[in-house]
Amino acid sequence: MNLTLLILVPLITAIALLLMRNKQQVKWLALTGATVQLVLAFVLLFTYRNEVASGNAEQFLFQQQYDWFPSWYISFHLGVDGISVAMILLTAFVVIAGVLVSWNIDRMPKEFYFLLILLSFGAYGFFLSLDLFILFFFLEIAVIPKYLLIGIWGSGKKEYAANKLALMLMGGSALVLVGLLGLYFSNPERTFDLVKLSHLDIPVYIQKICFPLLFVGFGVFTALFPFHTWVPDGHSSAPTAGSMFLAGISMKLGGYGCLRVAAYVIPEGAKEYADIIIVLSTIAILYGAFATMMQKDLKYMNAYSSVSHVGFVLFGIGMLTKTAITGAVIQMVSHGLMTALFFAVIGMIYERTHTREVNEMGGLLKVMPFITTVLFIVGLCSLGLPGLSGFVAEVTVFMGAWEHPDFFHRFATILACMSIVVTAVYILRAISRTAMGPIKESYSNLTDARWNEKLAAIILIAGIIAIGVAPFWLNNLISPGAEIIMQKFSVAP
Amino acid sequence: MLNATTIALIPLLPLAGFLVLGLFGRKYFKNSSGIIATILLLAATILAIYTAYGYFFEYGKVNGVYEKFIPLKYTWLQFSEGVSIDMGIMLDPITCMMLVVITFVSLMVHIYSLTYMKGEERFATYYSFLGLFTFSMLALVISSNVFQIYIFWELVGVSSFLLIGFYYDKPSAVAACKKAFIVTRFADLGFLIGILILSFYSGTLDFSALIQRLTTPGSAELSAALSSSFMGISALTWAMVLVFIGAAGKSAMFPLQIWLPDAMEGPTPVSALIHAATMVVAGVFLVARLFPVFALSAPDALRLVAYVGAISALLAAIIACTQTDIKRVLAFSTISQIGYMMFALGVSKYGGEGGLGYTASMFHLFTHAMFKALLFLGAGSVIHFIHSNEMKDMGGLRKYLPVTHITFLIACLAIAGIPPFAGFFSKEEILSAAYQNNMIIYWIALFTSGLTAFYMFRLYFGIFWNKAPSLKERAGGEAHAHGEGGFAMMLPLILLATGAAAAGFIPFGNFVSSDGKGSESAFHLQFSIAPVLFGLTGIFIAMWLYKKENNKPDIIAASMNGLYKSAWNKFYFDEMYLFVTKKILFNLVAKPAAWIDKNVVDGLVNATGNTTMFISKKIKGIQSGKVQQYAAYFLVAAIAVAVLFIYWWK
Amino acid sequence: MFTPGLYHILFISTALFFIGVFGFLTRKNLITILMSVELILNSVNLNFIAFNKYLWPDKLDGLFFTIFIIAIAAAEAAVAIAIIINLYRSHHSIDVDNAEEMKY
Amino acid sequence: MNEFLTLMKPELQITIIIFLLLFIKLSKGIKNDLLLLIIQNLLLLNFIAGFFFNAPGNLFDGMYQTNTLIAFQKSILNLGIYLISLLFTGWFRKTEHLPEFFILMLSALLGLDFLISSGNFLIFFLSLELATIPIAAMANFDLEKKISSEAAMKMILSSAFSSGILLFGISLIYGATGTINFEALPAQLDGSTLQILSFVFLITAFAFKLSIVPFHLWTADVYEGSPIAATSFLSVISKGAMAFVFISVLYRVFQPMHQVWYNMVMLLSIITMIIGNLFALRQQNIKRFLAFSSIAQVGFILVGITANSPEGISSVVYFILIYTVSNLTAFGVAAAISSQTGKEKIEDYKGLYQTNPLLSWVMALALFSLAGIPPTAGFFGKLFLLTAGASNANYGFILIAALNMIVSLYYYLRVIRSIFMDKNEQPIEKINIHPSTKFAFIICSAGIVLIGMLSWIYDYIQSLNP
Repeated sequence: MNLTLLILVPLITAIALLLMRNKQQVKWLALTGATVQLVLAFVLLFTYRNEVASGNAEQFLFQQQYDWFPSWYISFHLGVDGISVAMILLTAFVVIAGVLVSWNIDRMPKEFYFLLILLSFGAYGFFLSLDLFILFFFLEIAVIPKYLLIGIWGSGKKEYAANKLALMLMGGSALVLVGLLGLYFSNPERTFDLVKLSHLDIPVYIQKICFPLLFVGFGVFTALFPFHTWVPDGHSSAPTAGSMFLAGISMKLGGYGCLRVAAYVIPEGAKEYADIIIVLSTIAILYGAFATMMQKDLKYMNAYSSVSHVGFVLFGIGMLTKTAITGAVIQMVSHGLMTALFFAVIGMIYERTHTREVNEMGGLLKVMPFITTVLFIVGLCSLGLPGLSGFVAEVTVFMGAWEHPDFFHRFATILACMSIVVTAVYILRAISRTAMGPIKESYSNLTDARWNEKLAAIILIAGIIAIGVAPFWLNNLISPGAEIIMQKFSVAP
Repeated sequence: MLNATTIALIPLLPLAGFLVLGLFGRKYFKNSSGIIATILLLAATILAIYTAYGYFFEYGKVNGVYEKFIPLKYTWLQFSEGVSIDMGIMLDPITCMMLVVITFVSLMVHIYSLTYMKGEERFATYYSFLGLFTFSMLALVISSNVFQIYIFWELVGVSSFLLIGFYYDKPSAVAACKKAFIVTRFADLGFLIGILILSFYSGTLDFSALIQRLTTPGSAELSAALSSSFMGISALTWAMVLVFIGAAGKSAMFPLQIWLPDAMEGPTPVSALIHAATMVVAGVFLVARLFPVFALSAPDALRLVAYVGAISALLAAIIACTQTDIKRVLAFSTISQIGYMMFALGVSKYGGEGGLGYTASMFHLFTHAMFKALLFLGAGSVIHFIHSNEMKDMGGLRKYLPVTHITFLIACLAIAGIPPFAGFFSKEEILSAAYQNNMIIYWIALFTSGLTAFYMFRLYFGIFWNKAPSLKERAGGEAHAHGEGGFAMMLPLILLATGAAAAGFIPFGNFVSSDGKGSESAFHLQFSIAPVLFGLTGIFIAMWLYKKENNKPDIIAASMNGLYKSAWNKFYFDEMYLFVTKKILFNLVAKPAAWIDKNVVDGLVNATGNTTMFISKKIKGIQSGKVQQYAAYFLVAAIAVAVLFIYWWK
Repeated sequence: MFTPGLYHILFISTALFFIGVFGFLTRKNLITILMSVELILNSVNLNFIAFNKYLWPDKLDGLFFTIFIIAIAAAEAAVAIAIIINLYRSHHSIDVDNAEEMKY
Repeated sequence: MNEFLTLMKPELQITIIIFLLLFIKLSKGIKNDLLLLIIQNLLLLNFIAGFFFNAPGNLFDGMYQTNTLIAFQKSILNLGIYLISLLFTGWFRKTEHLPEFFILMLSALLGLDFLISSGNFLIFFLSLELATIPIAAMANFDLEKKISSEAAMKMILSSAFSSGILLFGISLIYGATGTINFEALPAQLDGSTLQILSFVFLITAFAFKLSIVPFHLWTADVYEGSPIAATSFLSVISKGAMAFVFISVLYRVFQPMHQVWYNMVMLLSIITMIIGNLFALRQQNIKRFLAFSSIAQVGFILVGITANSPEGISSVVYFILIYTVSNLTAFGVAAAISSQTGKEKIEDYKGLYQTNPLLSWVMALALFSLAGIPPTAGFFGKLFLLTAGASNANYGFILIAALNMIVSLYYYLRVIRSIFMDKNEQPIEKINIHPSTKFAFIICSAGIVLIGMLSWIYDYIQSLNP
């Protein structure tokens, strides 16, 4: 499998979009690009599985390396392990759903799709890169499209939100940059190469400096408490597809970075700060959940609940056990699909009712059975119903966290577990206030989902259910990668 | 030999029903969905009976002991070495019994609903939800893995949620389904943590391995689980208590009983299936499933089970005496009866004579499923006829609903423990188990059985006797044209009544016992006198008070003002919970969290930006536009840098 | 006869430099300011000459530098005066305080 | 003689063009359009010729030095001048004294070229003045505008004052070491008090030309008042050349005192970034805004300069190349708009995207490049500056620099926001862009995208390092 293809397809799509004149064809082009990418992602999945099944025990498969800035020892180095494959699949799913959901966008469709595809380009590159420099390059590529998406097509306090998002994310990436430079100059080979770096002994004091920089830097992307405040404003102001991409893809960049760069390359640093990570993420999980309870705007609700859910990702990483890390990755995939779907549904509802206030809705089940059914499914996924992906992820994280026998980890885990109750409270509140109850007079002639919305929802639900019903394939995909990461932590927990 | 496919088909058939009806029901099977679901379930029932028969009479017994039989185990999610969630099938006596009960009651409800739910807009959805529930419940009982049980535990919870909220445009139904889900979810938190502890110490999630490891005296796992303790209580006891919390939540035990009465907002057949016969006894099933661990390694936890069960039985019975909504009376009666099952388990020992409680509990579960489903379906007929749940709207209905009347009476007699109906046998066993082990619980149970008879017959007389029916003003003439609802509604009543009348004669002890060896249930005539007397007393008091319309009940109620009022208000549990959730969690945790987020955390971010802008404004004076000032700054800066580097910063 | 040493001359040149600076910073008339600049440059010239004569008499770097500074100063003054004239045309004044429209 | 011709080729080319322009000026009656075409082509030839027959060597006893890197630096300046001649076509066509403007500008360029090649404080001073005085005259070229003459006055007075201090510093160095030759100087440096004092005075001259805070105060006013072509020359060409000279003076001449200047440059860099950014936050006029933003950019250049390594040199040269195309593009767009509509305020740009999508994209590209957003070249430029600077393992400094990038992002995004997001009832009308400007935009945009992506450009610069 030629990994460059995965980067080239969105790039070519984006450029073609820019050159396109006919506004009607733009969306078809974007859809084609997204579909090709989805197909490629599946091809990647299957070839990867075949390769692994045929006994290829290398950590990163399908590696490709081209010289790029050789005087800085930078190379365009691509490669995938199971974790990256999972993330790429997630991205492909979210992208195609995002394109479908924004089918009827009327303001500057060309630019809109261009930015969407550009964002996905950044995400694909990020997940594929094995060189920290190009990883950083792709990370930053993915920021500005978000700014523009929110600023141009957003609603509400969009400019404030867009600014906040862009600045906080750039702040995060600034920290990442400094951390990367620290790594770069402290290794004798002067390399940004992830594979090489992971085999080098980086001095412990450097690790202790670089880890917080990198972790917090990536953590900002993943809504690490207390750097999460871009999340509510950003998500709620973004256009539907923007929110989907933001929560579904962009937040995962951070999680992946925390895992792949911070934890993997800097094990000593990770050990040093693991407890702090756990404390912060536990706070995020509970605090996010409680803050969600108070929200009245559906998008704000989902944004805060994302803070809570993504807390599990960092929580899993902080636990530093194979199971917990596997769980963290599953949670990334699961949350990506789920939250994208959630935002899609909210978008669909908003488009029809022109409000996102839960208190102003009610009884929508009567007029839009499809949309509300999707809302039910995604809500249930969010509260961790077995059979849907959220459960698998949370349970894996809990099981992994529980492998630590000491009181601190136990206590944190129990606190984190408590969030499932709080989650149930706010999810049910949201569902019951929107979908159930007596319907308002003014809503009684609203229409149900159109084909594109249905297709988008079905694609994402397929992903959610595929993980929820048969988690073993995802688990088998991810856990070898998690295992290799854990080998760096020589002392077993 | 029993093969895995056959057994797997039992839950999978309802699942197929759920998928087909859920996806395409609205469009393609609008009217035929009921029939499709019923046929699928009929097939499942036949398979279940076949399986149970095969297990009990042909293959199950190995050397005189009913062994656990695991025809299927598939690794679903591997966590670490040895610890994985498996999807599997495990047959043992209680599983087989549950399979039969669930499929049978579910079939009855399916048939009953054909008429009862006719004309509903979401008829197909209703059946698909029923399918989902039946699937989850069946899969729950055949679970071979403690996490598998948790998974389906949650799924039955959600199907219950969906079905309670079936009338989604009724605010009370919406509130009830939320409440049911959240309360059980809270309990499930305990279950989950319990599982985590169990898995950590036993190193497995598999039931048979887990039970084996944690009950073998001296095994490494057991001693580790016993030796590590928290707050003076061993980890294993904690785990079992937490698991029991989960069970108590699902089974609406004290103090988590608050959701069940409200759950009666769902369609009545659903109440019969989920909130009387099957789902609510899942808690009992769970305790029974882990009974060896409870009994052998965590006796303290088991004692808790006993007391919680007894308290629930008593409290619910008292409350039931005051309620006027017939479904709520039945709901409290359910809680009370499940309390019986719980404390029966709680007083039981593992194996031999002492294991009577276990057998009794399962027996009562079995008989209770019959008569309680019957009661609910009967109540459903009444409600279907009279379009009201309130006792005050009823009375004298025996002439209009003869079949319902008779079957309802049978069920009442059964639940009151009057021989020879089914309830008598099971209750008698429970009482004798309690008598052997714990006198306090025995007296509570005895008193409760009298109360049970009283409130059941209060209900019976209130519905079918008492004042003359006032139908005209109720709903107009045409509403009663459908009478009792025809064959589809009557058939389940009759079948269940048969079960309620006759199920007691099954030699249950032979099949179900704590250690699988089987035991002869000894029948002591003298022992039965007390419970039957209590039951009869209750019946007569009810007859005296309620057979004819009079004001005696009001007088008595008035004379017991405080007790009556607090019982009528369900001992203010709802209010307490509301206080804790609304006032404490909502106002003291959630609100501050949201406030802090908006003002402190976000405030800091904004403050950073604002400070920058502020400084930027403040320093604009440097750029004064005066070229001479520029030169002055230039010179001062040059000298300052020079001084700095000459004297301080070398 | 008192022969001035290096330090005397340096003292004078430094004094001249700061006089020039002071004039530059305080005078309001642009022409005067320009003259102050000339003072600064001349103090530098003095410096160069003095260093050349007293410290490094065998090299002529200082002397040549001085000559070039004088030349450049003339050029600078020419352009500056042209600009001042232009400023006078537009502002009708050669007061430096009148030309501070752009600030902040 | 032959050596003279090859080594001094860049300066000779420029001199020839200056003379040609003088002759053209004498023969009246040539229209601006034609004249501009001639100039543009001459400058193009000049740029292309800069790549041939370059050899390292010395002239005049080392007073004039050159090597391939210096030749390349001069080529960057030539490219900048060529782009200026294309980008501001709109303004050039209208101006009355076109040849004079170019004569002045090319004289300044000549000065800068000599400056880069200088091997002696004498020629350094001479070329510095040659590079400064014409700019003051250029600043006054909008004769009808009051602020133009104000800007010129501020420029000439400030620069005179600055050169006074520079000369004072040079005289002290001469007094302390007895030499003004760059080759001979390092051996005499011992870090004595007098030397540090004179060094600081010397630095102020660079700081003045590079607009390093707190010696930057003239910058914004002069940028705002000057015609935009002069502004862009000041902010791009002059600044770039000064950075080249600064780095070579620091690295070659003051290498023995590198501990001192490292700290000094670091301090100045931090102040420059912070103050530049803080001022840029509030600016309304696009030229003034770009002035402050370019001050902040200089702060980043200083980060690269602190590296004190070959990477430092090549990353600075690389950055200047990128900065040249990016900043010129931004000025070009601003000029295109202001020459047609006279609007120079950022808020006037609201809704620009509705009427001028291509121009908006070009502007966005330039601003993103200045802000250091990938995939534009600015990202690579800034990153390499920081990487080079980080080689001293002074991560606190790098962190400050990286955080300053966020502030700078904020104000660049402000312009982006005006262009793309804000609604405007009366947006700027459709701008007619002259074909040659269009051509320049294409070159610049391609440069912004490709200079970063094509890694061989950086490697080429790296290979030029002597």
